[in-house]
Formats: sequence, C-alpha cells, structure tokens
Amino acid sequence: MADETTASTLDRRKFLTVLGATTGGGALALSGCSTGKVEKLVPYLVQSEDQIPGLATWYASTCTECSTGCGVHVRTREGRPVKLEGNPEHPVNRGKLCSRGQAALQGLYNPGRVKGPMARNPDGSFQAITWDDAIARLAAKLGEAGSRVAVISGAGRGTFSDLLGDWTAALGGRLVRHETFDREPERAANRQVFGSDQLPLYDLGKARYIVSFGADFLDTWGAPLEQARGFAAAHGFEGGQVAKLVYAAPRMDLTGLNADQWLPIKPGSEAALALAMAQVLVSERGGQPAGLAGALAAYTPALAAEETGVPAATIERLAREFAAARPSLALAGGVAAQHAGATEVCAAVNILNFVAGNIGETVRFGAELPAADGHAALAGLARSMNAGEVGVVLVHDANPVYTQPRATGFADAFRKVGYKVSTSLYLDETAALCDLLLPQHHALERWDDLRPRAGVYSLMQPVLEPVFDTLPAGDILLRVSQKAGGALARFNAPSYEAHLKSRWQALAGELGESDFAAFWHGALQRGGVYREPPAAGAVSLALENAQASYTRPALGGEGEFTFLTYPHPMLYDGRGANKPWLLEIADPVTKISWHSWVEVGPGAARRLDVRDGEILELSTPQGTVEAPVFVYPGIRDDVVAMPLGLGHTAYGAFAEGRGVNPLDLLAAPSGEYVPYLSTRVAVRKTGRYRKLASVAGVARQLGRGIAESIPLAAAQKGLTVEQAYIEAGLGHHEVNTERELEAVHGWAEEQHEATQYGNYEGENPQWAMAIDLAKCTGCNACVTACYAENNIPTVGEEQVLKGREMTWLRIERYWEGGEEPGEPVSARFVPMLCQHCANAPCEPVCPVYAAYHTPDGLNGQVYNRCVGTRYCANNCPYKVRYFNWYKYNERAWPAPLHLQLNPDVTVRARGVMEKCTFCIQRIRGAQNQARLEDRPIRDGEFTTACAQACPSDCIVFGNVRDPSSRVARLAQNPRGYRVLEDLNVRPAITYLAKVLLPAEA
Amino acid sequence: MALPLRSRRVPGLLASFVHVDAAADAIRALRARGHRNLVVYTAAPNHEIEEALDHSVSPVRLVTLIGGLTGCAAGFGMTLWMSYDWPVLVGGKPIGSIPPYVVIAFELTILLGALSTVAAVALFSVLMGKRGIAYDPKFSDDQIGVFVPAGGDQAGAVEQMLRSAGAVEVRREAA
Amino acid sequence: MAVVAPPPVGHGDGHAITQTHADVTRDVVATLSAPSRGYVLLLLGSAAVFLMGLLTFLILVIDGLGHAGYQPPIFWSVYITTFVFWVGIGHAGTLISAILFLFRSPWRTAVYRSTEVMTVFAVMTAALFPIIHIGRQWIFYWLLPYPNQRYLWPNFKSPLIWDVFAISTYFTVSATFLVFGLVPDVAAVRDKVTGWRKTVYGLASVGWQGTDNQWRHYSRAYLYLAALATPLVLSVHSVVSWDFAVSIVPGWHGTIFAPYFVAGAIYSGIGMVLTLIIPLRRALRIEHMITPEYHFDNLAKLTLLTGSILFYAYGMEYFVAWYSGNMFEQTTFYRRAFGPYWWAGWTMIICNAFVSQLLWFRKVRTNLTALFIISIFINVGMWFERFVIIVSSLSNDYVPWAWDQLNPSWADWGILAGSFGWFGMWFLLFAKTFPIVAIQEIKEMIPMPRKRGGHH
Amino acid sequence: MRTLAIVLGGAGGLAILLAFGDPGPEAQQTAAVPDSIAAPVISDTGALQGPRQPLFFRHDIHAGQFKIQCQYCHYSVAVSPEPGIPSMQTCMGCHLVIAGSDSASRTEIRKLRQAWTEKKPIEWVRVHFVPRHAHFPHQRHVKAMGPNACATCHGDVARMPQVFKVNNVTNMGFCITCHVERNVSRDCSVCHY
Repeated sequence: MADETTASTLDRRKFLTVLGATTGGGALALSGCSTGKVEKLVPYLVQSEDQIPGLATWYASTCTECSTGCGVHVRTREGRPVKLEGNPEHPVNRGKLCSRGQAALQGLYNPGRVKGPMARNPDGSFQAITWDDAIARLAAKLGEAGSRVAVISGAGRGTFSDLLGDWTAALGGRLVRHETFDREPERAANRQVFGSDQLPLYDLGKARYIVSFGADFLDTWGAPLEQARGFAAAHGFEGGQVAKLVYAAPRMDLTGLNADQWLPIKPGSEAALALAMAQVLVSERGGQPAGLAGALAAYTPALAAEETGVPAATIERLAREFAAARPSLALAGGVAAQHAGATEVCAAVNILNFVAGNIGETVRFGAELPAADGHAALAGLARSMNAGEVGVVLVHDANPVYTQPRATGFADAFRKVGYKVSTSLYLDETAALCDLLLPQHHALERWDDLRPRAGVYSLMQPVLEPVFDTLPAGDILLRVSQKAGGALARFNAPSYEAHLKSRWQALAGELGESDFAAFWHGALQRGGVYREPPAAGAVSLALENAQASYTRPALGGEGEFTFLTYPHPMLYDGRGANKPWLLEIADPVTKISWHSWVEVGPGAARRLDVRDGEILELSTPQGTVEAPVFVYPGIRDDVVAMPLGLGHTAYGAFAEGRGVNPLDLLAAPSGEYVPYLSTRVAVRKTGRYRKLASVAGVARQLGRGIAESIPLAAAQKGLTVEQAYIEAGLGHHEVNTERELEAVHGWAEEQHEATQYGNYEGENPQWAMAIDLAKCTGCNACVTACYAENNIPTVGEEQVLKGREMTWLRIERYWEGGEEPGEPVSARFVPMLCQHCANAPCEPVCPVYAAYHTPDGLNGQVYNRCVGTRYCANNCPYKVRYFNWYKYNERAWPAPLHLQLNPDVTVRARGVMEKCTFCIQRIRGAQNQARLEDRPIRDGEFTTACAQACPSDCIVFGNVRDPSSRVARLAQNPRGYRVLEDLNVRPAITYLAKVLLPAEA
Repeated sequence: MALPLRSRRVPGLLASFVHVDAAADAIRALRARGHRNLVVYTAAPNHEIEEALDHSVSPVRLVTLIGGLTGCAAGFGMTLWMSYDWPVLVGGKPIGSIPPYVVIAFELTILLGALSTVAAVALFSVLMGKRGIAYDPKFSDDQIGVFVPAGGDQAGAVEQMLRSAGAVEVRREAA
Repeated sequence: MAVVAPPPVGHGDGHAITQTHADVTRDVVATLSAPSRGYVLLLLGSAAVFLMGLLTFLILVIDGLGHAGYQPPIFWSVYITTFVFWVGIGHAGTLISAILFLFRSPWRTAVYRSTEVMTVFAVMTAALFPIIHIGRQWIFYWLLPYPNQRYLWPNFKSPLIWDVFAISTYFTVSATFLVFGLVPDVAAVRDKVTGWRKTVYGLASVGWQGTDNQWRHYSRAYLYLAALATPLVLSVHSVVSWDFAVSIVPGWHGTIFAPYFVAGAIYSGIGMVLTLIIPLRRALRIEHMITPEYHFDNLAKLTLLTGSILFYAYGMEYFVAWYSGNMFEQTTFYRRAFGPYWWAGWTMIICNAFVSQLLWFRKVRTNLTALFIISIFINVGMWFERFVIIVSSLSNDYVPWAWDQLNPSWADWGILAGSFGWFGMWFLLFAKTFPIVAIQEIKEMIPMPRKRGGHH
Repeated sequence: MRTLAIVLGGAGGLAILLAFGDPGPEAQQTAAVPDSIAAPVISDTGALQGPRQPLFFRHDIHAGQFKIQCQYCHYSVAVSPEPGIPSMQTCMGCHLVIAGSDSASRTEIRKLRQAWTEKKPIEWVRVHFVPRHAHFPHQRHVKAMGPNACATCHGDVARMPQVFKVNNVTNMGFCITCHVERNVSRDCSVCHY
C-alpha cells in the first residue's frame, strides 16, 4: 500500500508513506485483508517543521484558473495538497472558491501533464531531454531569431508578466498578452462613453434593481464569486428586500435561471432595449441631460419593441422600475452576447447606467482590472506569422490554437513559425504543434504573485515538491537569459524566487513597510497584501463621444436558426476539459455531463420534430458539427446554442476526442474581438440518437413541494410557506392533520426514550443544516467541494448514462411554468443531500446496522460493515444514497491523480453504499481538537465542505441543540420547511423557501 | 438388509398375511393368549391392525411441544439480548422492539418444533426399536407380517394358530 | 400364492383406482429404471444453463454488480424479482402436502410428492438470490447472528434478517418434511431392487421396516409436521412481502401485501406444478395415477381460486391508491398502467387475473394442453408481477429528479436462466432417484384384500 | 449454510457465553517510564519475537535503559492522530556523537550513519496498524490515559529488544473491549468514517 503511493513519481522522502495511503486502501481495508501484508514505515530524512503527520497544514496562495485572481487556502497533508478553499481574507473572493478554481487540484495531479522538457524529433514525435539541453536549445534559437521573437502569454498581471514583458522587450520581440474572453467590447464602449478603457467593478450588493443584457455575472463573466456574493446580498431576502433581476437575452444561462424575469429578446437587440430604457428615463425627467436627450430621441420603446420583441409597455415599466430603484445596475458584455454590435450594447448600457445615476454607486471605476491585448493583437501576430516575420514563438499559459475559431486560421499561421516553444503543463493543442516543450511548474508548485486589481497583491508559494520534472516559467526565462547572454544578460537574478522577493522588497518600500521580513511573512500568511481599494474613480460622460447607436447586427451564414455559443460553466473556454470533476459534475443549466449538446427551444423542437438525444448536424459555411439535442425551455425558438470547451484534439486522455468544438462554425472575426454570436446555422436531422449523459430525471416538481417558494409579501409578513399557501387560497396544500402531528409527537418521545441507551445517553450535539433557497444560485461550487473533500469517484460517461454518478450532494433544477407556449418558464434550484433524518427510513432496513443513527444525530454509514443489500437506498425518500457498482476506487484516480485523495476519508470499495456524512471527518477532527484543549466546540469553528465553498453562503451547518448557533436560529425561520415533511422522517436539514417577486402585470 | 444390522437374533415365528382381517384376527388371538411383544409389519398404516394392537398414543407430541416452546423462547431471547448487548438506534425505533422480533420467534418455534419432532421419531421408532427381528421384503409391498417371539416348546401351538387364522406363510426363526 | 384382486373402491367422487398394493410398488419402482436419452439430454441441458448462470455470478463477484442493468433509483431489479418468484413457487408444494393433508383431501396423495420436491428445490434456488444480489457476496454470512470478535450482531428489525430466518426455516422444514415422507417409500424400493442400489436405498431408508411401533410414531409425527408447516407456508411469503410492505416506497407500502403475496405465491406455485407434472406423468408412465378428471381438475380449481384472489388484490391496490388520496401512491399506480412500464403492468394483469378465469370451465380444467399453456402464462405472469411491483415502483418514488428507468443486461438474464437450470437439474435428478409418487400414502388409500370380503 | 445460521441463531445464548469468555487485552498497563532496565546483551537476534527490522534498533536500550520518553521520538503522538515516526535527523541528533558502546551497537549505528549520508531513509517494518477504514486518533487516547497510554496497546516496549505485537490491535474486538471497560463511546462513527 505504502509502496503504491510512493511508486508515484513523487519524491518518496516527502511522504510519511503510511499515511497518504488511502488509494485503493479503501478496497483493501474494506475487505479487511490489509493485515496480511508487510507495510513499510518510511521516515522523513529531515522533518519539515511545518508538517505534523496526521494533521493538515494550510498554505495561502492564489488561484490562476482564470484571470480573476482569487485567493486560495491550500490544505496539505504530509506534504501534498488535498483540497483548495477560498482565502477568507482575500478581498476578491472572501473565502469562497468556484468549481473551476477548486479543480486546479486535478490540474496539479493531472495524468496528462508533461513530465519534463521535451523536444520534437524530425519524425514529429517528442523525445525527453534534460533541462540544460532544453535551455541551450531555446537560447540558441533565440540567438538565431534575433528580434523575430513573439511571445503569447496568458499570465495574469504580476511579477512574472512584468518580467516576461521586459524579457521580450530586451529581445526586441513582441509580447501578446492573450485572454480568451478579453471583454474587448466593454473596454471599447467605456472608451467611447467615458473616455477610459478601464473595466469597472460592479457592486451588486448595493444594487436594488439589476438588468443584465446577457452578462452571465454569476458564472462566466467578470468576477463571478464576488458578483455572486453581491447578488446574494441584494437578491437573497437580506433585510426583507429582494432586488429584482431582469435578464434580457435570447438564452437563459445560469444568471438567467436566477432572474426574476426573463426577456427573451431577439439575438443582438440588447442595445435597442437599453437605449429605449435610457430614452424613457431621460424623457421622463424632462430631457436631462440635454446632450443625451437628442442622441437617444430616436430610440423609442416602440422601435425597441419592434427590434427585441418585448412589448413597449414592458420596456417602459422596466425603465421606470429601473429608475425608481436606486441605485440600480445594468450589466452587459457577456460572451454569449458578443456579436457584431457588442460594443454598441456596452455603450448603450453605460449610458443607461449613467442616466440612472449608477456610476460611482454600483459601477465603480478605478479598480485597474488587468486587461490583455485583445484579439486584434493576436490577429496581428497571426498575420506576421503568415508573413514569416516570426522566427521563434513562445506560448505561455495560453492555448490559442484551440481557443481561436478555426476560421481565423491561427493554427496554420502558428505552424508557419520556424521554432515554436510552449511552457504549457499539458500537451494541449498549441503545445502539440510546438518544437520544444518546457513544462512550467503548476501554480501550487511555484513562487509567484498576481495583481488582480488595484490594492491587491496576491502571493503564490510552493506547497509541495514538484510532481514532475518541471521548472517555474520565471526560472526558465532567467536560465535562458544566462545561457543566451547578450541583451538578456541583465536578467541575472539567481532564481525567480529571488527576483520575486526583490520585487516585493520594492513593493514594501512603495507601501511604506520598513520591516520587510515581517511584511513578507505577513504576506505569506495572509496570501498577499490587501490595501484599501482606491475610491471609485470619477468618470464623466464624454458627451461628444456618447454617440448612442444601435444597428441590427448582420449574421453570416444560411439557415433558420441563429447560432449562439457560450463558455461552458464548468469547462469555461476549454481549459477545464482535462479535469474529471469538471467533466462529470453536470453543467448547472442543462445538467448534462461529459459531452457536447445543442440546445433547441421547445417550439423549435416541435417544429423540427426532435427529442432529447436526437443528433443534429449544424452547418455553416465555416464548418459542420454534430451533437445531440437538448430541448431547453430557456432559449428562443429561433436560436440554437452550444457550449464551448469540448472537442479537444489534444489536452490529455480526459479531454481528447470528447464532444465537438462549436468554434469551428464561427466566421473569421473582422473587428476587435471574436464575435461568438455571428452566424446562422443550417440544421439537419441525422436520424441518429444518443442518450444524453444527463443527471436529471423528471425536472418537474409535480406539486411535491421539494423546492418551495413564498411570495415576497408573505415572506415580509413572516408567514410560513404553509400559511402563505393558505393565504393564497391554495388550501388543498397538504397540512398535517391532528393525527399526523400526534404521530410526530409520538416519534419524538420514542426518540427521547430510545436515546437513553449505551452511546445514546447524555447530552450530545445534534448536527443540522440550513439551506437558503433564496440565495442558492445552483452554481455547483458546493458539489465540487464535496467531491474534493470526500474522495468521491468520478465514474465516467457510460456510468453516468446508467444514472450511477456518485454526487453525494446534487443540485436539482426544477422547471416552473413554461408548459404551454407563452407561459414564462423559470427554474428552482435545490441542493439535495442526505437529510440525516431523525426517523431515517434507511436505518431500520439495514440487516447489519451499517446504516444507523449516531448519538450526535447523524445518519451514519459504516462502509466497512456494509454488505451492499441496497435496501437503504430503496427506502430513502430523497434518493441520496449512492452505490459502488464497480471498483470505482481503482478507476477514478489514475496516478498521480490519487495523490489528491483526502487521507481523513475512507475510499469506498466496490459493493458498498455511500452518501453524505455531513463531513463527519471534520466533525471528529474538531472534536479531537476541542478535547485536547478541554473545551466545547464553538459554533462556526468548522463547517462542512459545501457550506465552506458556497459563494452566496446559502448553506449553514452547526449544532441545532445549541440555541445560540446560526443553524438553530435559521431552523426557526418562518421560511423554513423540510422536504417531504409529511413522511415524518424528520430531516435535519431545514430549507428556507425561495422568495418570489410578484408576477408581472 | 434393514438397519440396524448384526444384533442377536430373536427366536420366533414370522407369519405373512394377504388378508388384513385375517391378520387382525390372528393378532387379537395372540394377544388373548398373552403374547404381548408382537411385531406387525405393514406397507402402510392400517387402522384395523392398529385397533387390533390397541397401542397407546405416541409420546412424540410432547417432544414437539417442548421443541416449539424452546424455539419461541430462543427467538425472543436471542433478539432481545443481542439488541441490548450493543444498543444501536435505527430509524428512531426502540432498541428492543417486540413486533419485528415476533417474526424471528415464530420462525424458530416452527423450526425447532419440526426438528424435535423428527428427532423424536428417529429416537422412538428406529433407535429404540426392537433389534434382530426377522423381516421379509414382501411386507413393504403387499403383505402383512406378524412376528411372534416364541421359544421352541410353544412354537408349534403358535404356528398352528397362525395358520388357522389364515397366514399364507409361517417361518420359524431360530436364535 | 395368488393374490386376490380387491374390488374397485371409490374415492368418494366416483373416481376409482383399480390397483393393488403390488401394482403401486411395481409402477413406482419402475419410474426409477435406467434413464432415457431424452432425460439425459434434458439433465445435461439444465446443467449447462446452470453453469452459465454460475459463470455470470463469478463475473459479478469478481468485477462488481455493475454488470447487471441496475439504474438508480432502481436498486433492486431482476434478482430480487426472481428471488420472490422462486420463493412463491415453493408455496404450492407445502400447501398441497401439508394443508391438504390436514384437510384430508384424498386427491393430493398422487401429486404431493412431486410438489413437495418442487418446493424444496424452489426454495433452495430462491435462497441463492439474497447472496447473489448483494454488493459484497463474500461476506453474506454477516447477516447471520454468529458470535464474532467484533461483538456485532445483525439488526433484527430489518426485514432482510426476517427473510434469512424465514427462508432458511422454510427450507429446513420442507426438506425435513420431504425426507420424512420419503423414508417408508425408500424402504419399499429397497425391498424391490438388488445389488449396490439395495445397499444405497438400504442406508437411505434408515432401518425402516414398517413395524407397528414405527408407524405409530410416524403417523403422529407426520401430522404434527403438517400442522407446523401450515402456518409456516402462510408466514414465509408474508415475511417476504414485508420486505416491501414495511418500506416507505409508494407501491410497496401496502397493508394488503401479505395475503396478496401468499395468494400469488400459491397461484404461481400451482402454475409451476402443472408445468412440471403434465410432462412428468407421461415421461414416467404414471398417467393412470395422476388423471385429468380428478387430480388436474382439482389443481385447476385451486388455481382458479387463488387467481381470483389475485384479481381482487390487483383491483384493491388501484382502489386504495385512488381512495387514499395520496399523491405519491396515485402517481405510482397511474404510471404502473400508463408509465414507462405499462407493458409489464399489463402482462401481469392479463396473465394472472384474466387467464386464470378460463378455469371456470371444466372443459378447460380437464384439458391438459390447455392447462399446460395456461400454466406457462401463470409462470410468466407471476414473474412479471414481482417485476412490476419492484421495478416500476422504484422507478418513480418521491423525488422526480431521481426518477429513471431500468434496462436489464445480460447479467440479469444470465442469473435468471441459471436459476432455472439449477432448479431443473435437481428436480430431474430427484425424479430418477427417489419415488416421485408417494407409495405408502397411495397404498393407504387402497383397501387391502379381505378374507370375508366387503367392508366392516 | 443457512440451516447452520438457524442452529447458531437458536443456540445464540450458548454461543455468546463461549464468545465472551476472554477478557480482551492481555497487556495491562505498566509504569510509564520503568526504572532503568539493564538491557540484556543479545547474542542470537534470530530468537527474538516480532518482525526483523532492517536496523536492529533496540527500544529496550533507548526507552528502557536510557529512559528516553516515547514522545521524544514519536513527536506528534500527543497532538495528532498519527504518532510520528522519528526522522533520520532525530536519530542523528544523538548518534552524531554516540557511536555505541559494544561492537553490536557500533555496527548498527554505522548502518544508521551510512543511511544518513546516503540520504536513504531506513524502511522500518510496520508492526502495529489498524485497518484504514478505522481512524485511531492517538492524541485523544494519550490525553485520556496519560503516560500509561502507550503500553495499553503496544505493551511494555521499554523491555522489548525488538518490537512485537502484544495485542492484536487490528481486531475491532480489542478496541471494543477497552471502550466497554472504560465506558466510553463505542458508537461506530467514532472510528469508522
């Protein structure tokens, strides 16, 4: 066992191998035969002072999975990271972390990583070489190329990208900082309207009314965690208020599903709507500001109604509400709305925000958000490549060959470059074309920093020995410089770490910190240095530039459908496609995992006569793709949509050949950015069919009150869901009869009596949970956290097809309305996990007491006692028990992925039942600690993985027997209800009903 | 070939009958003459013969009763004891809850009842059965056998009587 | 010494047996003569099918239950279905051999041995399934209350433990009952055969000679065994039904389950009896012992009775679902008839409720071809009844998000077929080794010749 | 098999008596730090109990004769679920200077130093372990039982030239007996999760 662990490429001296050994240990342990084998205890040579075997050590670092730059805490055991959580001190994400960020762990231990420097042989194959050799080769090539050097870098703003900049400059080469979704239209619009191409921060928390013009601010646009936090504050019935969210877009994405009203406007007509609203506002306050009145005059609600398909009356009402609620907030710039007129849209929205007086209130400039060079720069580089003006290209932290639409011809241009070098950790599409692979360290393996916004200096530190034979990109540059000399000679820092430190010394100076040691130590502890963000920079409307304009975007291609593509909520631009978690945890909107799909509106589906799973062929002049249909009520009937992120031709075993890449359908961009909505598609039925790897059963509640809601008025009056129903004249809603209540009471006494025996004597805590559906956005962060914390195996596509995914915590997405055409459709999200019932039906049916009730009120599951009769799962009304049909424990974590396993949690073997444990390992850990310190456990001292991760803090965990605990208070909340309460299983989870705004007049 | 084998052979006369009433008559006559420990062979139970022999009721029933009661007690005993030996709370039900345990007790009642019954028969009729009595395969087919343990002196008289009663065959069995 | 032929004697309903004890012995012992080629082929066939099942089982053990078509939330499917099916089959045997014995109904004598054999082997087959279907088959014995170093005991509140006790008791008792009844007959065979077979049957007959003393205890004991087996047969399927009835699953959670299951069990059992003895009596040339006009007519009447009880139960289930006003029950039963499993639902209703009604006609009851076909319908129908109850109920319980449908795989069918092979194998072996017709009980019905003639 | 079940079941009571005859852990508590023991000179190491270790480390000399506290080497036992295996550095801390009194110890210490210089940690053969599905927090047991804690499970290591298993700590029964005797929780989820 121990040897299995150390057999990995990790330096065995770094492990106390006895401990790390959960891999397959589950299997062994469960069959109880681990006694037979000889185990080795391999001691450290030198005990690292910050590691105590058996206890977690936390390091602060920074997430590099996207450009937001969130702070993370890395939980390490015996010197290897086992979980990523948000850094509570970090101003961007305040202790939360999204699925993509948490999955960085699977990037670190990814089997598809490049194991060391490699060079391409004449025959095209790669051959491992030494670093010295690699450095020498690159240095030589740079020498030859002179200034004909280009660098494409996706590195976030920070010491490294500065170094890279200087380094490239020293060579006389050109640096293209590339970000897949670079928000060019927003910056252009800001330049036009406010004369500054800065990106603002949006303070959703303050907003009382939010209109999003296709900006998916909860998931794939801007700083999702920060915005989700704000949205929860504004929309989560805090202080009895719910800020209305209106979502205007042809398709509902996660943000749309959380909207109180969806305006399914015609593709590309956002600007018309925004301008019309502004026009109403301006005209209603007597044509002030005058400059705008003229500019807006043309854009009447009537015109907008015509363009968008939204009734003029609605638009006017919208405008008035928007003006009335102050401050309000309008958002634009979502990738899915990035069409030919995208800049106009952002400009229009800027004007709208301006006239509504939101600038400086909810729209705060001055954060100095980092920006890349935009698509134009990359296109320019491509041209030079074609022209043969580039001798050596170095690609860092970017995969343009995949993320650029095929029509741009970037790949061909790239191929033309004489010598192509990649520092990618994985053999992605770009690296696959390169001649030299210089795999850099993973962010968790290296020293580095990021400056995600003004006042935030976020630090990264190595938290484990490198998993493979890689180098920090900084050191590659430095060593190449020393080798090549010449103009590069001045980059003579002994190591990148030293370089970084020197820069931070300078920083300490700037910040007026005299004691660098303390400064540095503090920064390491807190994950960086966080200064007050500068006051919102005053921006004024550059009137002469504010040419409000709207032109209906022209679409290329033929066919009856407009083609819309959008970033995959889990895989983003495709960078997540090599991480099993992100592939298996279903897309929060469609609930489909592992493969591509094409969304078709119900009406269109009827017209085309297609059902879920029927494979459609979509073709444009640029290309053709095939994908199964998902009939999606949240999309216009004249639009079909596909997620980005799949259809990789390289990028490791998990990603390769999985799904299709809709970028192949897009036309070559003409302007400053890639228009993701730019073409029509012709749709053809292939007559073939495939089952969707969907985790959804029946997505309707059938009146079973699983995800309850309550009208705002009723909630403000403090009514219970029950009372609200009755008030609304829905008396038929199940009410407990006297007899039922009697029975419940009887049960309670039974319980009391039954808890007088053996372990059940005395006062024990009663662990419980509260989940506020008014705040839950269905974003999946909790699900990923659960996978990470509890060693949940990913079972793969064909098992998901059999409904065998192991999501201890799943998010059910129920549709409301939308059953007959015209009726508005909306979604309800409800996180469903083991309810830890007091009268759990699963317990008495287990023949061997593997499922039983613990003294502290948990519904225990003893894996090693379980014989696998599966009766408990049958008898669970919530269907939250999961069975190991195969040896998932041996399949799910191909080395070195198994190093991510949490040593505190048994890996379940084949043939046993498993389910949510309320993170019992954390409970026991806290109890052990409290016992050592002779004190009771404090409320909030620890929490479950899901509650820790939830960006909108909708999950609260604690001891309900302690009246002062948060969960105890929430359990008393009038909005509280228990799912399927009438079954009298008495769940330990209290759901707080979602608060609904009054339906539209 | 009948088990149990090889034991001292009992001297006497073995008569075979075809007619059931003849056999019954013979039995009555013999018992009237004071022959008590007759052995009568039939292929199937026959009430005429039973009447003639006029046995007391088999004690098997007592054993069955005891077995059954033991099973019942064992059932409740085991379930309750094991529940309280390591009390585990499931589904908010009392640690030792009688209703479900009735099932176990019932099954064990039946089981031990049945097993003890069979054991009793084995004990009384096979193990405790008489040894070394002459036997003839015909008896398991279509004839009735009557064995009269009788010494040489009185053998003649008995044989005479059996034949007169209608025995189709009478065999003398020497020791 | 000539045997005087007895006068024909009545069974009370005019049906006569014109045989002597000697004929009975002869005919029955004849059934044990050297096997025909057909028999051997049949035996090998079922053995082969069994081996196939065994192989499937090994794959399940080595690689995991995943090979079967389980599709959560359907955590029980074909295996439990087949388990209940086989347990049910058993019941007819005990009913005929024990209950009808207590009721002194004469027609059982000729058939009860074969039905009892069926019972024992059916239960033996059923007993395999709790082991086959669990996730970690190699520790199935953890369900047994045996002292262990962990100081752990099973949970007697779990219906699955009730099953363990019910099934094993049922197997033990019915096996005992069979062997017990067999002893005198084996003795009879012993006295007819020669050579090594004599030795074997001699040992098997454990010293039975049919002495007055032996009969005295024997008859009593037999009566008590019958008396014990009678409540047992009623309890066993009730317990099995509680596997479902005590659960919370809509469609399982029904108070009528126990009687409903018992009736169904006997119904299916008799179906299987017919399927078995119609060919058997011909194969063993004992047509004159088991006759349509008498034995089959009675069996058919029993079938009709239990079939009608089922009919009622089906109706009742729907009525209760509707009348309860319970949303979940209603959905379940609506979908049972019109949901994804409508085909299974209707198969069960047609095969069980409707087909059995044909037996109102004596013509059908006494027509072996018709009976045989009907019996096949019954077997199929009753398997589907369990399939519907288990699978369709699980496929749509409380949380719609979790609903899903099942698609059984080769592993499901492999085990199902294997169980038939296993059962057939044992039944065939028995039929050629031991008297499949009860010698001594038939003799008991045939008056012995009398010197004075007539009755007394 | 199933018949056997019933027989066992039926004979439950009796069987239980048989099963619960033995009291549990043989090794009873001994003084925390025994009075200095003169560690014997061992001629034939082959005769010693317990698995043979790559390096003949003698607990009886270190913990017995020189009365070094267990926690000096097993540094994390009081704070962590894991007792901690002394790093090579810990050994060298003393053995940089201590070269051994007799030839036997000298050879072993030479092994140690060699391992240190070659940066090859010594791979001890593990003697005690609980299955991986059971969590045994050392710190809580040390806290609860004080200085006697170690001996309760590991036996009087201070008198063992070569460590061997005194109690079958792999058996759940061993844990349970102790938990029952001391009347502490035997709730399954205390150890199994």
